[in-house]
Amino acid sequence: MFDRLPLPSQFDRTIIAGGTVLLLGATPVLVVLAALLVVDRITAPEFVFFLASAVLLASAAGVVLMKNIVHAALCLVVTLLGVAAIYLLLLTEFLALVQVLVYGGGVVILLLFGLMMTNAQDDPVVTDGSQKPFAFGVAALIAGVFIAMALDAQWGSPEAAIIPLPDFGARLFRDFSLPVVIVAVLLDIAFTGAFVNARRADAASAARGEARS
Amino acid sequence: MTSNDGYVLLALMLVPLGTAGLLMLIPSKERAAIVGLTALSSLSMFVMALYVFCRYSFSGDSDSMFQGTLAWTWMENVGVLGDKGIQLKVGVDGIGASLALLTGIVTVPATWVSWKIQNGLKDFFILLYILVAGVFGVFVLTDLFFWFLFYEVALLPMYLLIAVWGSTRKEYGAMKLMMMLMAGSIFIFTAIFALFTHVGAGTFDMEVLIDAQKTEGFQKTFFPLVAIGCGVLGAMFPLHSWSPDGHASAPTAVSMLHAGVLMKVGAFGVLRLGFQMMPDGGAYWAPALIVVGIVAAMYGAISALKQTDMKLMMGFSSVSHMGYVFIGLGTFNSIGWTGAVLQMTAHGLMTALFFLLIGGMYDQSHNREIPNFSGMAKQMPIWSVFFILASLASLGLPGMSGFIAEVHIFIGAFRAYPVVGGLAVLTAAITATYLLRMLAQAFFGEMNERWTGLHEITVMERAGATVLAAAILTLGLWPTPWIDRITPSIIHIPGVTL
Amino acid sequence: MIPLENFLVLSALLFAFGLFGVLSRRSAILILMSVELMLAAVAINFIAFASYRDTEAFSGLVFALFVITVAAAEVGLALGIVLRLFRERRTANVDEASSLKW
Amino acid sequence: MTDIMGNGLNMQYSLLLPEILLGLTAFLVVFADLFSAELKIGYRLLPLLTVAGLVAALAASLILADQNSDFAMLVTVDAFTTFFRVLFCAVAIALIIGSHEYIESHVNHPGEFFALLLLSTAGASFMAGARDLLTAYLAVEVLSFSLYIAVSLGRNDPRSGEAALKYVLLGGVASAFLLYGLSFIYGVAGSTQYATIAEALGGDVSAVRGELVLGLVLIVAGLGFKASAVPFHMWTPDAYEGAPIPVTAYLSATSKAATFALLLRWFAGPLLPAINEWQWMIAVLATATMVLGNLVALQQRNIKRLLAYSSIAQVGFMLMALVGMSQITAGGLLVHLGGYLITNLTVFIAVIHFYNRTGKEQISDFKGLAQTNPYLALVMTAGLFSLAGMPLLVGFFTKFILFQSVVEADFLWLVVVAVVASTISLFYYLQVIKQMYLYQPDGDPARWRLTPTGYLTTGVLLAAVVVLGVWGTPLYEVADHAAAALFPA
Amino acid sequence: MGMQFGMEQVWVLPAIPAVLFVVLALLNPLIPRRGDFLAALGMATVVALVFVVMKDYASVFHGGEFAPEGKNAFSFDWVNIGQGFFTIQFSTFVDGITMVMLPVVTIVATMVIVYSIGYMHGEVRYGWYFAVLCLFVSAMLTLVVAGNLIQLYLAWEGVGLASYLLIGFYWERQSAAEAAKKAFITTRIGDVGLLIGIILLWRATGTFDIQGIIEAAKNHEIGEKYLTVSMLFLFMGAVGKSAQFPLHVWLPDAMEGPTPVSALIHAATMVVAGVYLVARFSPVYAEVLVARDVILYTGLITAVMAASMGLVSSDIKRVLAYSTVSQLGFMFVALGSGAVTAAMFHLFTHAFFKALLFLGSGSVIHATHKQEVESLGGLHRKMPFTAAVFSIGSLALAGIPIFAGFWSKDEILHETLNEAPIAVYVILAGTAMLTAIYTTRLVLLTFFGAPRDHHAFDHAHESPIIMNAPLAILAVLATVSGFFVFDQVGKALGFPGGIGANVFLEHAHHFTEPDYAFASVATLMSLMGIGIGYAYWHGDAKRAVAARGWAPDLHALLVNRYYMDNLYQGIINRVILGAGSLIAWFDKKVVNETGVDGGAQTVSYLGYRLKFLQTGRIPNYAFGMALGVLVLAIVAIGNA
Repeated sequence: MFDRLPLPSQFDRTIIAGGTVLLLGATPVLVVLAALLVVDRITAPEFVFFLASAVLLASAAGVVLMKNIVHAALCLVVTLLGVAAIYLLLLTEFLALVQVLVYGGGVVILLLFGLMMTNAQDDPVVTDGSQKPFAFGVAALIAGVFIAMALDAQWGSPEAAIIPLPDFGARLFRDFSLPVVIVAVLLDIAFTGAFVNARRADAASAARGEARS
Repeated sequence: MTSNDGYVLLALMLVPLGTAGLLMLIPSKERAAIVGLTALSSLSMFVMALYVFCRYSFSGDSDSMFQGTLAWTWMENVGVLGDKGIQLKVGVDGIGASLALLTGIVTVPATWVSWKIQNGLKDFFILLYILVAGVFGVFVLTDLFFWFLFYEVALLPMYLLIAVWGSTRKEYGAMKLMMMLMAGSIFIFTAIFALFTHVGAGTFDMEVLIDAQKTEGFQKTFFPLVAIGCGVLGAMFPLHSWSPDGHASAPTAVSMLHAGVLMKVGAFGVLRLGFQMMPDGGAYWAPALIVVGIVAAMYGAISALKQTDMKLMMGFSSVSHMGYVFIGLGTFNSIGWTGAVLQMTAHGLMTALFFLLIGGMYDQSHNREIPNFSGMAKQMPIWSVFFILASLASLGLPGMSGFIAEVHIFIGAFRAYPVVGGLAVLTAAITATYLLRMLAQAFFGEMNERWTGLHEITVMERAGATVLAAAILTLGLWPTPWIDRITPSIIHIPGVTL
Repeated sequence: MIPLENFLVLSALLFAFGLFGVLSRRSAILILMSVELMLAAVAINFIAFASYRDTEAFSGLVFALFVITVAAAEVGLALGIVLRLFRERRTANVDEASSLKW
Repeated sequence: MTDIMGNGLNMQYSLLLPEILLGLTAFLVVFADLFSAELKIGYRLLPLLTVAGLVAALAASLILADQNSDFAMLVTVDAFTTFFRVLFCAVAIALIIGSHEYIESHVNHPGEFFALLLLSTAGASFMAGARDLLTAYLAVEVLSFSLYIAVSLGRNDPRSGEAALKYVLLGGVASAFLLYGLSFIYGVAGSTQYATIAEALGGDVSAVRGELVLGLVLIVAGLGFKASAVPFHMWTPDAYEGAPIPVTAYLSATSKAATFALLLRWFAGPLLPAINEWQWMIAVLATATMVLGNLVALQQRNIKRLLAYSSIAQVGFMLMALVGMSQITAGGLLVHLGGYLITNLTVFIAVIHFYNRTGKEQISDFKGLAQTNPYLALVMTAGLFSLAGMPLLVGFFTKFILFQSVVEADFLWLVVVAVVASTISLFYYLQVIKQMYLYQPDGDPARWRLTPTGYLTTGVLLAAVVVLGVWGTPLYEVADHAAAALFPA
Repeated sequence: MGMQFGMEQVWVLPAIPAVLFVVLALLNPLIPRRGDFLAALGMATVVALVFVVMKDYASVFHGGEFAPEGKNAFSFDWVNIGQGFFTIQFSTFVDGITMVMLPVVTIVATMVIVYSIGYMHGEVRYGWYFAVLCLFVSAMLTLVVAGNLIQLYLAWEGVGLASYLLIGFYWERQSAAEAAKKAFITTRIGDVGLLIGIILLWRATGTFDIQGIIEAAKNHEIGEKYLTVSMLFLFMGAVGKSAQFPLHVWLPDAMEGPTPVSALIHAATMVVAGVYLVARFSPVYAEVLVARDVILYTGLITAVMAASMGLVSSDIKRVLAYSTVSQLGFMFVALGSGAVTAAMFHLFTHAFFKALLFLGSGSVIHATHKQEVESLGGLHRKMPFTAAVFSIGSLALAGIPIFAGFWSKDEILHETLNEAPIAVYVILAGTAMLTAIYTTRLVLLTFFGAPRDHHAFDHAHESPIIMNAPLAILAVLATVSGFFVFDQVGKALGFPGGIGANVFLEHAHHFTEPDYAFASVATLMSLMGIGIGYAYWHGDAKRAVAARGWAPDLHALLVNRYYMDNLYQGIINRVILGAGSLIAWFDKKVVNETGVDGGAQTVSYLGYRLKFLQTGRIPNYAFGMALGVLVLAIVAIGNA
């Protein structure tokens, strides 16, 4: 199993290269945004929003475009962190925290493990399907339609409110106590699923057979 | 007829169903028990049908269209259904009584000739009796839901009956028949749904539906659906394609029942669902029906001229004869309609006889090609006599069942459209041509030595043929009882001219 | 203050990116990642709506929390299945997992 | 207890007794399986335990039938919920009794399998009972997760893994669609409570609002996936074919029914005011589903795949009822759903037993079944004919009622399409029947018998198919009652 | 019954043979001698009853005044729709025309049945033969007493059926089977017209009652054109049944049947049904002169054509058949001239002498088993009695005075001269001479000259008494039946006014003595004919053989029956069967394979194409979903 893990040096290279690219790409955006902020065209939260959005979307693009699986996975980390930043902008620190913990800490590691365990070649390069151009068209159209529809709405200009964490807790564990239970069961199911599939079926049967005999 | 007789009507459906159920319990090996049970059951159906026919009172004092009406609520005041939503409701008019009698008559010989089946006798009878139950149901039920249910019940066993026990291209014939008939049901389905909704009484009770007001536009729209849907089963041109192939591949008893009775269910559907429920639509579309009828009559007859397979010829002949029925219906007058109903009975009897005889011969020779036969009258005289009798009835010889029906249709047609009447009469001459050609080719002339091994048809086949022949002659010579029952029912239908 | 529309546009774009990934990728795991992007977009939506339009009950926040949880669980579950497939076929390429068709 | 908005919360846990029982049984089963060696219990106990739990849940559902209450504004317990609770428990009971031999020999991890079945049943009944988008969503995921796993449990069958992968990945995409749609509905209404959403949407129906329509499109797509509506159906045939047969049966029964329960809840409740926005979508989907499902079914050679397309086609019929949403069509849909579930289980359990004996699942493998096991052939025939809507069987009655109710809602054209499609369906059902009755068996022509439980389940189901076909009144009355709960006067 | 028996009970006449038919057909093997004596006895009874009926009829017939009301009371409703709106009422009707038909039918039938006992001895289906004869007689009697057109049609087809069965009696011979078929179908074509005519008349009058229709027509309740068309259709039936041009082709072929059958059905009775029908409707035809002209010229053409064909035919029975056709043509000429009495009278006499001729030829065939005149000759030495009675019949046919044919043919010629263009008379007289020629030829070739086939000649012998007795009786009738034309004879028999007044009540025709001048011209023509015949065919018929060389084309035309059979066969093969092939092809290829199978295959093919959407690849599936969402969303935007 470990022979399929990328070498630490490769990791280093990736992180360094990625960071460089990120910096190089972000700098102009940063500059433009800073300029806008300076001339007071945007407020400070907006500055953060746009910056985070730019990073987030750029890395999301990386996730779906990168040839190298590991690169894509790392881009995902950046994306999810960007999402956490957006959460912060929406004044929900708790969820941002959850996002960082669950995704940054859990899911991505899980995914990386998955990647490594399923990649037989040393060179983790993937190819994309032949419907990529069409996919691009459809995705673009969908984005357009979604945005058009979202903007079609008369949302008014509501103000975002800060939700106090205790209230949130009360809401979660009192009003939505049943969903919490359900989601617990759900996690249980997911665990079971991961367990039964990751384990060798024949081994499992063998174990059962022995137990029975 | 009193409502107590409604129990007999109910029994007409339940006896065959019950027989099918009982048969399931009998082990396949007990052939004697199967034969005994079916003999008893078929005979009792015949007696009951005859009872219904005789008890039907035509003196004309009853206001109700149906007699012997008896209803059990099945489902009401739920969902789409209002009061009396769906009822198991029986009752007959003169038309139903006549056709129920036809069914009763044909079932008996159909049962008798099937006893010689070797493989799966029990299963055969189970399916056959389900079919019979369906047919009886259609004739005696007066609730549209159950009517349609039994209509489909009559079609349901057809596939297996043909595909398992049939001959030649049985799979093809069975599948085509089934699919076409089911495709026909689409139209009926649609019309029933629309009718229920349009009337809006929340009930499938036919009497209510018949009496209810329906707009003219509705009737004009939905009448053709019924005509097409039921027309498929009635082998209406150009929807007849299943008929020759289906008949050609069906086993004897199924051909008998199918051509003899089931096709009449189609025409009966046009009458009951079409003309009775939507008289205005019927009046509007009657000319189209008559055109289709005359085309079918001529088309079937002319195609039959070139057929060499006896059953195919009879299939096309049936198309032609059912064409007469549609001509009769299209006349929209009482004479033509009486003729149409008589023709249903007449054709039912003679075509059943035909198929019985062809089957009796085919079982031995495994050949139905007319050119392969010659001088069969020498080898199988009794068979030939019955066959000639059936042919003569088919070509409309007076004194046999066909004539009285055809003459009514001709007269009705002349009242409505003399040209059609004339063509119809001419078609009768074409009918004579193909039948007599067949007789001259296959039955007369020198015996073909190839068939010296053939035996006369079996005793049961002879008995069955006798029953049918007797019925043909009775109807031909003394049609009065039928006409007395049919006409009062027809005159009840609004818009029908005398 | 940042208008609500900004978040909606951002989430739509993120969603579309994810969708593009699902449609164009061949690796099961990358598809899974793309799905995660779509779900992240959903979470942004929920939180944005909760913060802007449901400030008293903020059910959307709870919803988003659950979405995150479920998404994580889904990754675990799906990875298990991918692993199993890989064990059986030595590939995580979805195009090669196409013996069931027509 | 009150919630944050000051609404009173009814925390009467007994309302959730059936689901609680199911959950507890699930854990019990897992434990029993886990410690089977230590406790010296055989496999047989697992299905027994499961069925016992299901029966208890069913009984609890019936006991709670008269309740008309809700749990913490999250789950409603009314006639509609009860209808589905009973239905789901019954389906699971029949399925387990009918297929426990199959599960023992062809399913990995039977203990987990039973637990998943129980939990998914609970999830399904939450789908029927939910009155909050969040509960509904989680219930959907509980059911879906269980099924993703269940599909993957085929033993020594590589198709199982592939099917599960397709199901889980596409399911994730569909979830994303659904959630995105829900987020917009939430955004429009500002609440996840059905009742509040209904009020919010009910206020302004004249203006067509993009965000609402977007939400609806995505909900339709997401649930269309769960229900296998064209063009979101594509996972269905593959998953059906790859899954162990009881799972296929479960997919086509409980999963489908639960989705329709949810659809009914949503489209007859919170989304009803926006009917003009979604009606045409459902109509388009229904038409496409009926047509495509039936056409492609004509070309299938594998019985599971055939049944998959057949079930897709059936979805088309059921979607019609949503188009003309009213109490009448909802009642019609519930009737048909009930009839369809019974019929479908009959066929599937017959197929399971056939597979138990032969290990084959191509249509041509059914050759001569009428000779080798006439009883099973009869069961199959009755089931297939019922699916085709032939009379004296429940399929005819339920289809008739369903179609009539849709016509009643002025969608005659849709019904015409449906009837045509239904006629086409007869063709492929007949292909199976043809194999059984017309041909000689390929292999061993010796007669064989079902197991006692096989006779029991097929017998009971067959009886139900026939009896309800001849006397469907109770089913219709119950369904109508349940539908009435959706439309409080 | 005996004392009461009269015109009301005339239904008993057809009933007796009907019962006999049923008994003989069903119980045949159980009855001794296969029931031949039963048939003969039954027929004798019927003859006796006919005389009783005639006596009853005579009793209500006073001085030409006939009041049938109340005497034809027998009737019942067969069909009744709408309380009398549409009824078919079976009834009997007896008048002078019936009174001519009844004795003809029953007497000839009796003779034929008795004769058949000898002639058919030893045949297979011996009993069946008598059964069908009874069926025929029953139907024929029904036909002549029918008061209702539907009833008449029923009987009309009934005699056709009997004819079919009897022509095809020797069905093992393909030619017999074909002939029976041809007879049935050809007459059926005529019947199409008859039925149409009947229905058209009903349409105008609302009744099928013959007298009712006649009354209506006479009262001009029916438009003239309509009536003309109806009556022409009605006449079509007569054309078919009575073998008139152009539907005459079946009758010569019908000679495939046993000879006594030819005598009864195809000479004396059934074929005259057309004459009877037209005579029955003569009051109506009197209203539509166009139709009457059609009848006249049809009859004329037929008479000439058939006579000319009789001149060259070599089959003894066929010559007689052509003769029959020709004589029927005479009758129609008479009817077309309005001379109903003459037509019925000729029908009457012709029945006897033509039956005699046929039965005589039957004796020859019975004795020699040959019916080609080329194989006969000189038989008078072996069969003197037969030769004698045959000669009597021939003289009657040729129209030599004293013999019956002379009187009736003379009547027709006389009426023609008075009522029709002179050309008609000339042609008809010429035809009469032709008749004499071919009759002479037939007698000479059969009974005189040297035997041409010695084998046949050596075996020839006189027939047994059971065959000769009917011949004798018919010979007597062929001689004396012509005298009924005289009022004096009628008066002596109890019919004041004689047969002339009897038959056609409205314009009573009194005949007390012949028009000697006219008669001598006719006689001269006949004698000339005999002379020519003798000149050509006596001895070894050298002149006749030489005559063939004069105009070989004409000879070929006659031998080939004016090529009409070929023409019809061509029409049947090319047109009708062609249409059959075309429609059968259309049905198979277009309706079935293209329409039905094609439809099914198209559906199936659609399924086949669509199933490939299911590629098995996840991204494709997801693409489908995305596309679905996109389309729905775009349409939604479009809707907004």
